[in-house]
Amino acid sequence: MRNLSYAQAIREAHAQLLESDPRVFVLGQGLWSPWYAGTSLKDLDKEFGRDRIVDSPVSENATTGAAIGAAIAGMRPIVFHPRMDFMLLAVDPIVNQAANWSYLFAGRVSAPVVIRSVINRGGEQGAQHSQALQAFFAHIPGLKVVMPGTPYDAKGLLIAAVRDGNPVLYIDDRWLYEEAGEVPEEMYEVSIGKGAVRRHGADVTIVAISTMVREALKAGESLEQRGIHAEVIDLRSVKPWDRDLVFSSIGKTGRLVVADAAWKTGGVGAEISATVAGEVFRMLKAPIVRVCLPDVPAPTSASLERVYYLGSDDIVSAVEKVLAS
Amino acid sequence: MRNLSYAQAIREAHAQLLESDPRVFVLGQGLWSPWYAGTSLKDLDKEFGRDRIVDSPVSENATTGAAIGAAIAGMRPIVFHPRMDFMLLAVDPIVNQAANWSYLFAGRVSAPVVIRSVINRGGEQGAQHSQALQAFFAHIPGLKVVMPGTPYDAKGLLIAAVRDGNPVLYIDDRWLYEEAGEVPEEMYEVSIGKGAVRRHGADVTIVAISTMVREALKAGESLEQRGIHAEVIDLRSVKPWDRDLVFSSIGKTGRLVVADAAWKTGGVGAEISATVAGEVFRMLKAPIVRVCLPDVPAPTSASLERVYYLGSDDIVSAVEKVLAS
Amino acid sequence: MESSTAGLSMKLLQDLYRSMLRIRLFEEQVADLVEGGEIKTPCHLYIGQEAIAAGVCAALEQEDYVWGGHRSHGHYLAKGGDLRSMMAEIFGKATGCSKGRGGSMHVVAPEVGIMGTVPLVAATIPLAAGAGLAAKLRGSRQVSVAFFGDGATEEGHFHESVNFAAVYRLPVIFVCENNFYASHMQLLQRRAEDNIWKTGEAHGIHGVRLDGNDVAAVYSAACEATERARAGEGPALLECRTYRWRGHVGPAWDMDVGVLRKDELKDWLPKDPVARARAQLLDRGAGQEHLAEVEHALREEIEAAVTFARQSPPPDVSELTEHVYASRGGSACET
Amino acid sequence: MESSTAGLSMKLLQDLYRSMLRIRLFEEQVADLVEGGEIKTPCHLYIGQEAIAAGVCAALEQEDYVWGGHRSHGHYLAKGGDLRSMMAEIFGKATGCSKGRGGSMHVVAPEVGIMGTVPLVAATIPLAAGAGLAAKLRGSRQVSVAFFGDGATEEGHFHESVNFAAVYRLPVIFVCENNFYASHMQLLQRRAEDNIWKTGEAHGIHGVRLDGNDVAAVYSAACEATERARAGEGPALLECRTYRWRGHVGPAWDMDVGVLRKDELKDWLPKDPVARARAQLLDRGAGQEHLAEVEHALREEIEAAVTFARQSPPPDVSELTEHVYASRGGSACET
Ligand SMILES: Cc1ncc(C[n+]2csc(CCOP(=O)(O)OP(=O)(O)O)c2C)c(N)n1
Ligand SMILES: Cc1ncc(C[n+]2csc(CCOP(=O)(O)OP(=O)(O)O)c2C)c(N)n1
Ligand SMILES: [Mg+2]
Ligand SMILES: [Mg+2]
Repeated sequence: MRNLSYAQAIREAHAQLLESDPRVFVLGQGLWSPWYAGTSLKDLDKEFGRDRIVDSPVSENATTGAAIGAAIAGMRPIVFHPRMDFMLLAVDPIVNQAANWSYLFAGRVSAPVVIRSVINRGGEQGAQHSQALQAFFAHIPGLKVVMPGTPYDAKGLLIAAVRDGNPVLYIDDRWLYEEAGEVPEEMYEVSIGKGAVRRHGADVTIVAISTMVREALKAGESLEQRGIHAEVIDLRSVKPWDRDLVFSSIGKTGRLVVADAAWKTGGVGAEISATVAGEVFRMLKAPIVRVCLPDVPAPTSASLERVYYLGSDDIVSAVEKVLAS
Repeated sequence: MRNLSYAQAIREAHAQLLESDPRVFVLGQGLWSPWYAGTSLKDLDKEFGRDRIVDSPVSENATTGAAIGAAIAGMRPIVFHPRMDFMLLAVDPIVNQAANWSYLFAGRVSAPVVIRSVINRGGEQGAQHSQALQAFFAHIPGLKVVMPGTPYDAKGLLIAAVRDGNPVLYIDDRWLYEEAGEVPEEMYEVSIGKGAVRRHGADVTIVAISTMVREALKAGESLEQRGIHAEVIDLRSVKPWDRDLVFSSIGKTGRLVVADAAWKTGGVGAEISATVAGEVFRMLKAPIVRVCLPDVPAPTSASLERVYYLGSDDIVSAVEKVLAS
Repeated sequence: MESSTAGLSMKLLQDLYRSMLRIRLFEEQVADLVEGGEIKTPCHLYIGQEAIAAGVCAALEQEDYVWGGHRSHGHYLAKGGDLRSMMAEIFGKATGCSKGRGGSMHVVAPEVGIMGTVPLVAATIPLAAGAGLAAKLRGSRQVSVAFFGDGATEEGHFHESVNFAAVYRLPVIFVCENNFYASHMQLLQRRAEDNIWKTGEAHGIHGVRLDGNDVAAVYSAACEATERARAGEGPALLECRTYRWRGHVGPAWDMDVGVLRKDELKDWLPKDPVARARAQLLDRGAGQEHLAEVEHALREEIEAAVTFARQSPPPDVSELTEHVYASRGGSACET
Repeated sequence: MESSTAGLSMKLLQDLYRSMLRIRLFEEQVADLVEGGEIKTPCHLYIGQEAIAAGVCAALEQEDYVWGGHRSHGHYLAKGGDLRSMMAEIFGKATGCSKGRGGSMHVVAPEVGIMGTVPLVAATIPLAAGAGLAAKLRGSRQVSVAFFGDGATEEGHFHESVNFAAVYRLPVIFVCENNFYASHMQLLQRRAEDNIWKTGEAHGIHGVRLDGNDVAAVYSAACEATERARAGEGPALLECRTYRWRGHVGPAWDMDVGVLRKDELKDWLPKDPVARARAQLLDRGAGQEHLAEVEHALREEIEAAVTFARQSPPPDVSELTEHVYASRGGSACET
């Protein structure tokens, strides 16, 4: 099979969706720029025309709302936010409107829109160019939230999101754009709500999300060298998330580390921990440890960034902690 | 001591703050209306003048931003949102701006603003007039979140919030407005971050928030009749929250129920559960149970509302579940 | 004034009158039921503003889109939504257009292009722009109409949406029903000048101000705007000046969330859009009896709807959690 | 063109020139350091737009407020922020004005009324309105100035803020630096007409359009606006037309995030605001040597700042979590 980068996989998913479904279009900021979205949308406007690849004024609320309105009116838009931080201006259309539309009208109408945003941080950009707010949106009934960690999932989850029929937040991470991996040429879906075991092990379960999957795998290798067998689960979907897969792994290991490169308090790791502590408490042999960002806005200075962001060593320490207690 | 209603207590806190500190003013929708904010702001405009009680255009983002700007410029504003749902249009100023201001500029400037919003639901109002999004904001570093459950706290937490020096979300609930309780006449603060034990017991800890405190106390009484001694903690502050108090109670009971009248997935109860499962796991004798709203938007029809919202019986069932397992 | 009806056929005038009267009678019925305590969901009555919904919707085709807000009973009826289903919805019944999930503030009739009304101020304005974009992308001749109040023009996303529609020349008609109040706040407490229509020019689009109590004037302006939109000439902003007779929410007459406005009402009641249309019809030779028959039939329709709503079952509580997510692929609501 | 300087003193023209040149030289130094790889934080250079910051800030008092965005080195310097501290901040050092938490896009100098600049487009416009409200409530004579780009006018909260300031006649000056681009998007790709200044009229406030490369014209318009504001006559919108010479971010000349705009640059380079002011000074009899001395002194100041920044320590990592919350009562930044 071919290798594609994560960014290329996103682009291919867009191209195939645009090719195969006339209802699909893309709307948002930076679509006609060669660098805004990295290579993940490169030249789509040249290939599919600027009627369907619609760059926009700096108006996050209205463009997101317009995508939702178009979806309700039968289209299958992907609305693009080059940074998740900017999307906070569109919380009303996402949370108050899109999330509620199906329920409010008892399914007679719905908002099949994909809301794509990018986590884009580091590089001394600071607090307003860094946020990873998946927990924010995973709290809202009516929304689904996916976070691919591999090129394969980047493509398959985007296709699944567009076909899902519901408002789906698709969150990708610039730090993964150059990751390469096998990606089939044909269109395929990765089921929303299904995680994947990326490494097998019986000592501890590491549930990881997005960039943290890569770090968890590195951690898994270094733990292996010390005779510790970690099971690494790539959650892939944050809402709904794969409880069965996580539970069955914990059934084997009895120990859980959750790695999510977002703020700890009230993060996605909290929900996973709480569910485990509520539903399969008796399986647990040790306290759950969360590997998350400190509850601090992102600083700019490179020296602070180095201690702020997470690496595989943070996961290794967490596993040690879980095994020690 | 006098009894005041919860709404009267809020009003008194406003009046005393306005009286005692010329930097304090109130900005937001409904301030000149006799019913928008219930009696919680009644006639403040007549008492303090419309210069300091500033009703506003329907512009949540700009008015919230203006309050933040005024705070940065040395004032101590309280910005008012008659429903939390409307405040979602102001997530950018709250989350991107106010929350970050102190950190971004290393404390050289800060945003001492109180952002007050009301949970106002039921009465066949439906999905867009119902939300309780405390978890949303508790995730954000730089914000504090308080949720008074009694008239005493309604007053004391507002005063503490205005004096705190940070952006504080003050969330009150219309369902509590008629609750009466003792309220001292003088100005006093309830410390942000401190919970209160409202009922002592050694069998199970019920951590409750806002309206759920009342339900938890009712549940506590009915459990008592069956010989079950519940300890009820009123959390009062959701961020920061009183870990020590909760931990020490669990140290005694070994069992935890969290009651929060908001969506379950990713709610405040998740963070509390996760922290407990992470920090004091060995104290726990049983799975943690969360009593929350189902992950469903609020319906309108009274018949659906009746099953949707929570009561003390839901807490009783949760306690039974915890004790049975 | 009379001149606005000049070019319009008798048939059309009769339809416009009937459409307005139907809204009026429906709303008065709802007002009574709210007062009687039978209806609990908050109702923002449209009484006094009927000419706007009736005039605009008469210029539309069935497949055109209409979007509304908290005060949208009139939009729903004028565009052809089923009256019984809305009454049942207001009663909170399983037979309601939103099956008891929406109440008065969330009505829907996708079969006639009403894709949902919701009470967050200005919320559907961007959605309307999006439906216009959908129409443009499909190359359909549909137009998309956003109805909203003067208060909604203070929300930033109103401006963003108008600008967006302007840039892409979308077939969108922004209909501002300026009734001079946003709940208790008078227009000039919320903006420096009484000049909403000029927002059009600032965003580079066609903007007009008109008498929103003159159904023929509204109809003609809407026809012009839809023609422009269908011809690819882009969006329009119609500021329709009107007045609501009842309270911001609920049926009260003389009190408006604390603002006494008896004086204003005294000026506006004589401008009753329904009475004006009726007078014009009589002028043009319509018979008294014919009009009485029309009214009688409408009253019967509304009474039957009340009976239907009363007799309908409430939603099944076992279905509380249904429809949070749409079924795979989403609902097929292309029109 | 020359006429705009007519009533202005030689001293003032020299100050304006010096203020602009200081920004120019600072930015060119930053550009070199970015190219050299020493500066890593994203820098949006102000080169080409200097007349706006210099002209507006010369009309302000020290206690007046200034708010900026991603492209605010010029605003910071013109208002009197300490040059060394900003250079150190751009280097990410502990001695920076934001102690290494902010970088180029978040600078602050509360001692001269710069209460923070942040890169979310339009973010500080509502804050500026709020500072104006604070001034009004305190009865101080302060005005509050929001600097923002043409792109920011597409954000709804720009409109909300202008309307809010208009209703309450706040002492706020909205300075739109229309450089015809928002990153890669040309103005007419984002709005239907090139008429930003008309937004003022739509919101019922004073709106003017002016040559943003003519520092004397900017200064005079700003003086008029501040006088009006201090006299309680409310806000103003100044659309200052200009052009940025370098890329949206970073120092590149001829390429703008994919948009080749060599032709436009060719038109705009001769309108260099700094060169124009210099020519005017020479016209009015300033000596070449004097101007050379001014430039030399500025170059030395900037060089010294680079040395200072280089030699400063990075922030102490043990302090990563400090300042998330302000100390009790908040910082006392009343001015
Ligand atoms: C986003 C939002 N903010 C505030 C409200 C509260 N609210 C409900 S109706 C209303 C007034 C709306 O006025 P207008 O748009 O003129 O419509 P009208 O009621 O006059 O028809 C307000 C402020 C709301 N529903 N949504
Ligand atoms: C809310 C938000 N949306 C989008 C962006 C991305 N962005 C950064 S600068 C910029 C263009 C701003 O253009 P303009 O306001 O004209 O300022 P200029 O860069 O021309 O000085 C955009 C869209 C952002 N920073 N913030
Ligand atoms: Mg109105
Ligand atoms: Mg620009």
